[in-house]
Amino acid sequence: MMLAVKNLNTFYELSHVIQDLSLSVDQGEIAALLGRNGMGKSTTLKSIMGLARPSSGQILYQGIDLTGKPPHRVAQAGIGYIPEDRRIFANLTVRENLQMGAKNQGNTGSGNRQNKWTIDRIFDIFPWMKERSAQNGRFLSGGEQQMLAIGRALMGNPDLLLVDEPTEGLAPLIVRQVRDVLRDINQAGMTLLLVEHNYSVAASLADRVYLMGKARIGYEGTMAELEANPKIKADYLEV
Amino acid sequence: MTGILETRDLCHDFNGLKVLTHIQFSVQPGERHAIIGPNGAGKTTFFNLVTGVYTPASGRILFKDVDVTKAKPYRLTRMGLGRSFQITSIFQRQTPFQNIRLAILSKNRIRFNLFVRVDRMNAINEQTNEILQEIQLADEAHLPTSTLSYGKQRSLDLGMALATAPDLLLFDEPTAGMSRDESHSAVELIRKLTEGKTMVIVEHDMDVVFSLADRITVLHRGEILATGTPYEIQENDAVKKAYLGESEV
Amino acid sequence: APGADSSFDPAAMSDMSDFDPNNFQQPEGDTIKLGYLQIMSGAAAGNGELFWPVVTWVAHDINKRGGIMVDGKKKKIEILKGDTQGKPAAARKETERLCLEENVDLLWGTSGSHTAKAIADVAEEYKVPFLNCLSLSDELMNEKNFNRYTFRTLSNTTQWNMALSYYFSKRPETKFSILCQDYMYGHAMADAFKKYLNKYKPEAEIVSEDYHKLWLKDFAPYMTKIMAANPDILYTADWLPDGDNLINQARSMGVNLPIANIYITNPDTLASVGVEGTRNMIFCYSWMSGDTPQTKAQKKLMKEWHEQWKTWEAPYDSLLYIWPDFVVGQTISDTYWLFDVIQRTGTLDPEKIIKVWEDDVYKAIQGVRTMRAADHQAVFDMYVGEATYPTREVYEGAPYSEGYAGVHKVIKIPQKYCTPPVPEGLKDRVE
Amino acid sequence: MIARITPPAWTRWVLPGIAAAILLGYPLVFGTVYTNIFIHFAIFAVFAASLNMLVSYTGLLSFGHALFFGGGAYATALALENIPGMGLFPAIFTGGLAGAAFALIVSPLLNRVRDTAFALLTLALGQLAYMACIKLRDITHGEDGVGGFPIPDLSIPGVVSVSMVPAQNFYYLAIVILGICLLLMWFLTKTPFGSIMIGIRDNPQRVDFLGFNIPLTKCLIFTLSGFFAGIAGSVYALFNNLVTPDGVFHIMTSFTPIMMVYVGGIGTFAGPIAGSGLMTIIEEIATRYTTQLVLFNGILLVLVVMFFRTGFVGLYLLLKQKLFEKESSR
Amino acid sequence: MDPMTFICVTQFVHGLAYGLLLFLVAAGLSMIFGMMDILNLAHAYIFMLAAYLGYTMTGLLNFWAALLLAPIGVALLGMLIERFMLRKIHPLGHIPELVLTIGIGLILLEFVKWIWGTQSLMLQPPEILSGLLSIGVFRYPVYRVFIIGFSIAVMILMGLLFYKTRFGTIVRAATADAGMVGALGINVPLVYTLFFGFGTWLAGLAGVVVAPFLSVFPGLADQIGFDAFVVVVLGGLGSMSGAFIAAILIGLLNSFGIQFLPTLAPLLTFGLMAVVLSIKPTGLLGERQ
Ligand SMILES: Nc1ncnc2c1ncn2[C@@H]1O[C@H](COP(=O)(O)OP(=O)(O)OP(=O)(O)O)[C@@H](O)[C@H]1O
Ligand SMILES: Nc1ncnc2c1ncn2[C@@H]1O[C@H](COP(=O)(O)OP(=O)(O)OP(=O)(O)O)[C@@H](O)[C@H]1O
Ligand SMILES: [Mg+2]
Ligand SMILES: [Mg+2]
Repeated sequence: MMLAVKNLNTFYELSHVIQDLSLSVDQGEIAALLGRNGMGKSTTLKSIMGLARPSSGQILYQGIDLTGKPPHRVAQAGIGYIPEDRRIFANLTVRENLQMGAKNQGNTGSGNRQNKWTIDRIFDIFPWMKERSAQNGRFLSGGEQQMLAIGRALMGNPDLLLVDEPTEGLAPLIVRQVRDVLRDINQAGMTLLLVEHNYSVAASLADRVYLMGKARIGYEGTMAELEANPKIKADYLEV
Repeated sequence: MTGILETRDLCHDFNGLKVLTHIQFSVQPGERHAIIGPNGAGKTTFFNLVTGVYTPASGRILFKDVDVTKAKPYRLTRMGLGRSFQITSIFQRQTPFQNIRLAILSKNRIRFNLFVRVDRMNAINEQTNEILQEIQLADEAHLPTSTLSYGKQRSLDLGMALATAPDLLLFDEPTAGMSRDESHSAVELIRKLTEGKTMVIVEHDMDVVFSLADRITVLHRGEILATGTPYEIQENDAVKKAYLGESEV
Repeated sequence: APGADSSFDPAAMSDMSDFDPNNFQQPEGDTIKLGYLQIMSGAAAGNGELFWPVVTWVAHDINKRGGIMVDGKKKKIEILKGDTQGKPAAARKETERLCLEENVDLLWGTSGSHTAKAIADVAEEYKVPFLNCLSLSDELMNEKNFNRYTFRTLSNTTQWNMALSYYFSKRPETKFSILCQDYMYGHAMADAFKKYLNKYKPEAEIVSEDYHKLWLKDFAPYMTKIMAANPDILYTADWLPDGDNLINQARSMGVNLPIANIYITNPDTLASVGVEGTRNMIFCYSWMSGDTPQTKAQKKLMKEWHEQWKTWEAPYDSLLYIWPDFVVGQTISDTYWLFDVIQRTGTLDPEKIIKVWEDDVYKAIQGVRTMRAADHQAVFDMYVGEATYPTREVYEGAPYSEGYAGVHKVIKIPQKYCTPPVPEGLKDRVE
Repeated sequence: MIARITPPAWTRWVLPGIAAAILLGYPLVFGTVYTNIFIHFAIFAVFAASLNMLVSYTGLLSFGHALFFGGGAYATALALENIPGMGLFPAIFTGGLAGAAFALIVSPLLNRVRDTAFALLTLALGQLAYMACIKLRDITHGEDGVGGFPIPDLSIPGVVSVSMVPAQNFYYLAIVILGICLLLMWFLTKTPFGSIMIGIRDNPQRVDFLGFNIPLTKCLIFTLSGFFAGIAGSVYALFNNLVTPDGVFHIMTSFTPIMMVYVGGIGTFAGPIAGSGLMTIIEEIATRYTTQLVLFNGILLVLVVMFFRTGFVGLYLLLKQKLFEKESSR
Repeated sequence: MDPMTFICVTQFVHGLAYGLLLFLVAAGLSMIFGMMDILNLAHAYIFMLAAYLGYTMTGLLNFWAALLLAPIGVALLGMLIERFMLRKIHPLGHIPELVLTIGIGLILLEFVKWIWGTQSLMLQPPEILSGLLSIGVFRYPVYRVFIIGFSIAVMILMGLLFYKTRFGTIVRAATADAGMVGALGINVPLVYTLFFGFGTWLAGLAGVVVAPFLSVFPGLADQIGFDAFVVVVLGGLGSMSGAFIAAILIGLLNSFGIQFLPTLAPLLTFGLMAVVLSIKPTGLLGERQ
């Protein structure tokens, strides 16, 4: 087990947003966390990332306890993050945004892949970035910002990537491209925990799913099992 | 016949980023109108223009046949326009009672009263309690608002918009972030409270839209893609393509 | 001394070798209580520090001699501090406390005319004699503000400018520039200077006149303006830190005009502009310790103090205290005068003290002083000193100044040329 | 259901009664020096409470409140100096009006900024007043200030005429006026207008959407706050019989009430009053036994911010709660 | 050269020198405010502390050593203040920060009085920077030329640091979104501490540079601190180039005001500020409030 979250509880001031949540992600898989708006999916990711402070529970990553650690420690442990609102640095250029993510660029890291992500490799998969590398983040379209956020996270060469709604607000064509990129990096060895509203994207990527009701995990199973259970699907996802 | 709310050639941009272009929009009195469209289509921006948060780059806005293009929010509220917010906007540090009471004070045009203790104003307190009953918050009336569940906070947001007794109500994603049950009761509440009133609602949840709206406008990239009855919209190809989507990606 | 009621006797001064301003020995028992009112906290606390050796020096000397005979008993002098914070309201409160709780017999103060005014009001209310030896506004002692319990021994604005104007009437320079601080005091000084210069030297011309804001940072624009007006003399009434910065920045810009002033006397400042920078500077004060004219008492005090200074510890080991010069010497002299009056009164009854002090003629350390009964303003000869190269060693073994041109030429301005008229409304106060 | 025991109505008057008795007897027991210290405390309590209307109730941090305090002080002093026969109450009222007028004049500018920009703009306005006061020598007598003006008797024609010069007499006048001011300000927080103020602090956008004209409302808040600060300044002028730029317009005059509000407990009505009391006591001790007043204040501020964020009142409530809990757990 | 031109040129240079000096004092304040959203009211006192340190170190070693060491000293102090005080209270909003930094300022004031006493101290510029520089008919103090050059150099250095180094990129990114920077594996609290240290280091530089220009005394912080705030407000909160423009504008307005409108000169800065703020409440180049 790569990531194990046990009995997590998180509050925003007085509202109890995550209640006794447990989940786990295995090495090399894509796990999806699905559920309707406001259930606490993003907060779960933020809690893992150290951006929200859990009040109790435990987060174990490759045997290391990351509970309550500041975000930079979590990131340094090898976890990457793509936030739902992208959080591109509006006052930095495209190249600087990528540089901000740069980590483990040399071959000294203990990563299990030969191919480290570098700016050049990012430019290879998103060629438009090369042409517009000196442009400020604030002038990018939503789709472009989403791709930049993915590129920035890859630059950190994480072993586990937390992805929050990567296809939100993207045109269908781009959605397909993003889906393919995620699949490729997973096949290259990266583990993914994916939060996604677009069910078909999630279904085509995920090996296993967790469904979230209000503040808790309500269902856990493989993608195939879920496909076979339309009632659960309707209850949690309204598709 | 002109509508209670009309926009003529409404355009807006943020430092050159065009968000709305030439919007011709009209709501008839008594109508329940929904605006739908993809994220970033400009729906919230449209609300912000109509309610006076931003001044439009060009075009005109008419409310009850009065030009309100440059009117400030408080003026519009006084003219009978109520609004709830996409991001819940209430007074977190106070009780629901105090929240609603402020709206009731405004409705009664009590703005600069320095001479009476507000907790001794019985008429105000009664009206406040009535609203709290209506939005089913009477039991929690004196708890700190920040301890309420998300759904109840949304109800409070609605209640404040209602308490000013508006003729036209604008709801920006009133059920966003609500659980299925909460969402369901919120829709019922809205239906009950807006009985016989005019309202415009922005909502991503199609169940909510189709169960509440008489007419739907689809906004896409700052332009109106289509306007029509729920049935017409559901069948509209352009809308399907841009927003509702086919079953496969 | 002929004509004087009393005089300072240098021979009577006690051995001060055990005097330490950092460690003043307060006497025990029944004492004469002196309230020392100064700024002791905040950024301007230097004022309170500066005059502490003054009052303690005098008290130490007198206490060693056994004290003063009052009401049939020899009493020593005890000094109680009151922190004015430089604010009238605080000064008022502290004075009230000293008068009511500590029952002080005498008050001593203070820098800043508005603060002195607050003290004077309380002094009058509780009938405690107040020696004002540090604030110089004419208005403090005019018809409106005069009160019987306050005595001012410091020369006022008019005395100063009469003296300077008279001095210039004997000199060839005719073109003057004025640069003062832009507030009441700066304007009052400049107005008085213009008035008396016009009187004593009608042909003189003011070629430029400017007022800068307090605590100015950059004097350069003023210097450019002044140099364009091409004056012979620059007149300023600036005090710290403006005075320091004025001369420093002027000299660093190559402006070597003679500067006529009353406050730029800090040895640190003078040393920082060096001999060339200080040469030609013109100082005016009622206490001057250059080559001439010095009384025997003054020479003795200067020497004694300087000897003791060598043993003092911080903060009193700094150059600022090396000689009891200008304002320090002046206030020592004034404090001795106060106690001389008490001795002669033989009681601490304020009414009797007033009676003795009014019209008192006293041969002080520096020379003869008269306390005008009508307005309680001391009148005396003033001195104008020019900074020149040291001509000879003034005191055995010690050059008067190091690193800067000192006051080596002193001109006495006789009292009749620098005595202001008694304010109209006070003329018939005393027949 | 448990029957609630309501204490008899007269008990409601016990505490205020004791307080009133202490206030009445205070000058007789403690003498002039302590009486004057108390007046000083009361003046600053009102001044700090007027600032608190902005800081705690409306969420605006004013760094230039001396503008209104000084405005009131100078108005009273100048009125008494220049208008023969000016009565006592008209003079005090003039101070309040001047404070209010100053606030009214600057409110259009203040309405345009929020948060730190607001703090800095008020700081600048306060400094402007200070400099203008020194510059307008013909009216204000520069740094010497306006002093020695006649202090009118408290006179109701045909009934009484009491001199206000003796400390005791002035004490009663000051306590009554300042007490009324505090009462009015407290009452204000309980009125509908008070609710609107708090609304503006917590969520101005929503207040706007509820139909309240925020600029106008804020303008009225500034004016009221300025009025009370002006009254405090006016009493200060009468108390000292002297107002100077350093005394009433100096930047420290603006900082002092901020410290009082914070030390006393921000967000409460009693905070500034407790803060004024505490800082007056500290000033008294510090100036009496040391020359380190500034150091004491500095350390106090750091300690309060680092360790007692809720200030004196918060500490009191905490202690009360602790004691109460102990009692109930027994 | 006709005298008027001579005067105008001279006053222009005076204004420039003074403005740049103000910029040097205000730069750290503006930067810390811009990035960390902390209005550091102790800034002027830290500046004063550096002036005193500069005075002492010049006496012990020399001016250049002082210019190197004193700013490092106050930067360490700044880092301690950030690490152990400001970081703890930052989440609580602005008021505690303001009150805390006032408190720290007052303590620093008493500290310098305790160490250096209350008297004015005068410092001479080093040999190489004293005297006058002659260019044609103009004779100008070398030290003022040094101030101009030094301030511009600092400004360029800051520009390079901000736009050409990784530290600068991180700092700018953190201004926009500190949480996200942390999520990318960068220790933001540490960056903040270093950055606060950098801001106080700038205050330190200003302090040492000012020491031979103004007499060093306990009122120095009050004397110059307020002007630093004016520069920051006028330039636009947090805008470095805004502060630069504002400082030079104030400098020029000051020297030409003294020359041509002497009675109004002290009020001109306020006038400028009132005009700018009533047209643009966010200041010259400020974008946010
Ligand atoms: N910063 C915050 N402060 C207070 N409440 C918050 C905050 N962020 C989120 N919430 C609330 O916490 C709950 C969970 O939010 P979260 O963003 O985790 O949901 P989500 O499942 O990711 O929803 P979505 O699908 O809309 O992204 C929601 O009710 C939301 O309103
Ligand atoms: N203040 C602003 N400055 C710059 N751009 C803005 C601003 N507000 C909104 N935008 C942009 O304008 C566009 C329309 O935004 P708007 O909030 O109106 O969308 P929406 O239709 O309400 O979307 P959603 O369904 O996500 O709420 C978006 O691209 C958004 O990024
Ligand atoms: Mg989410
Ligand atoms: Mg929206």
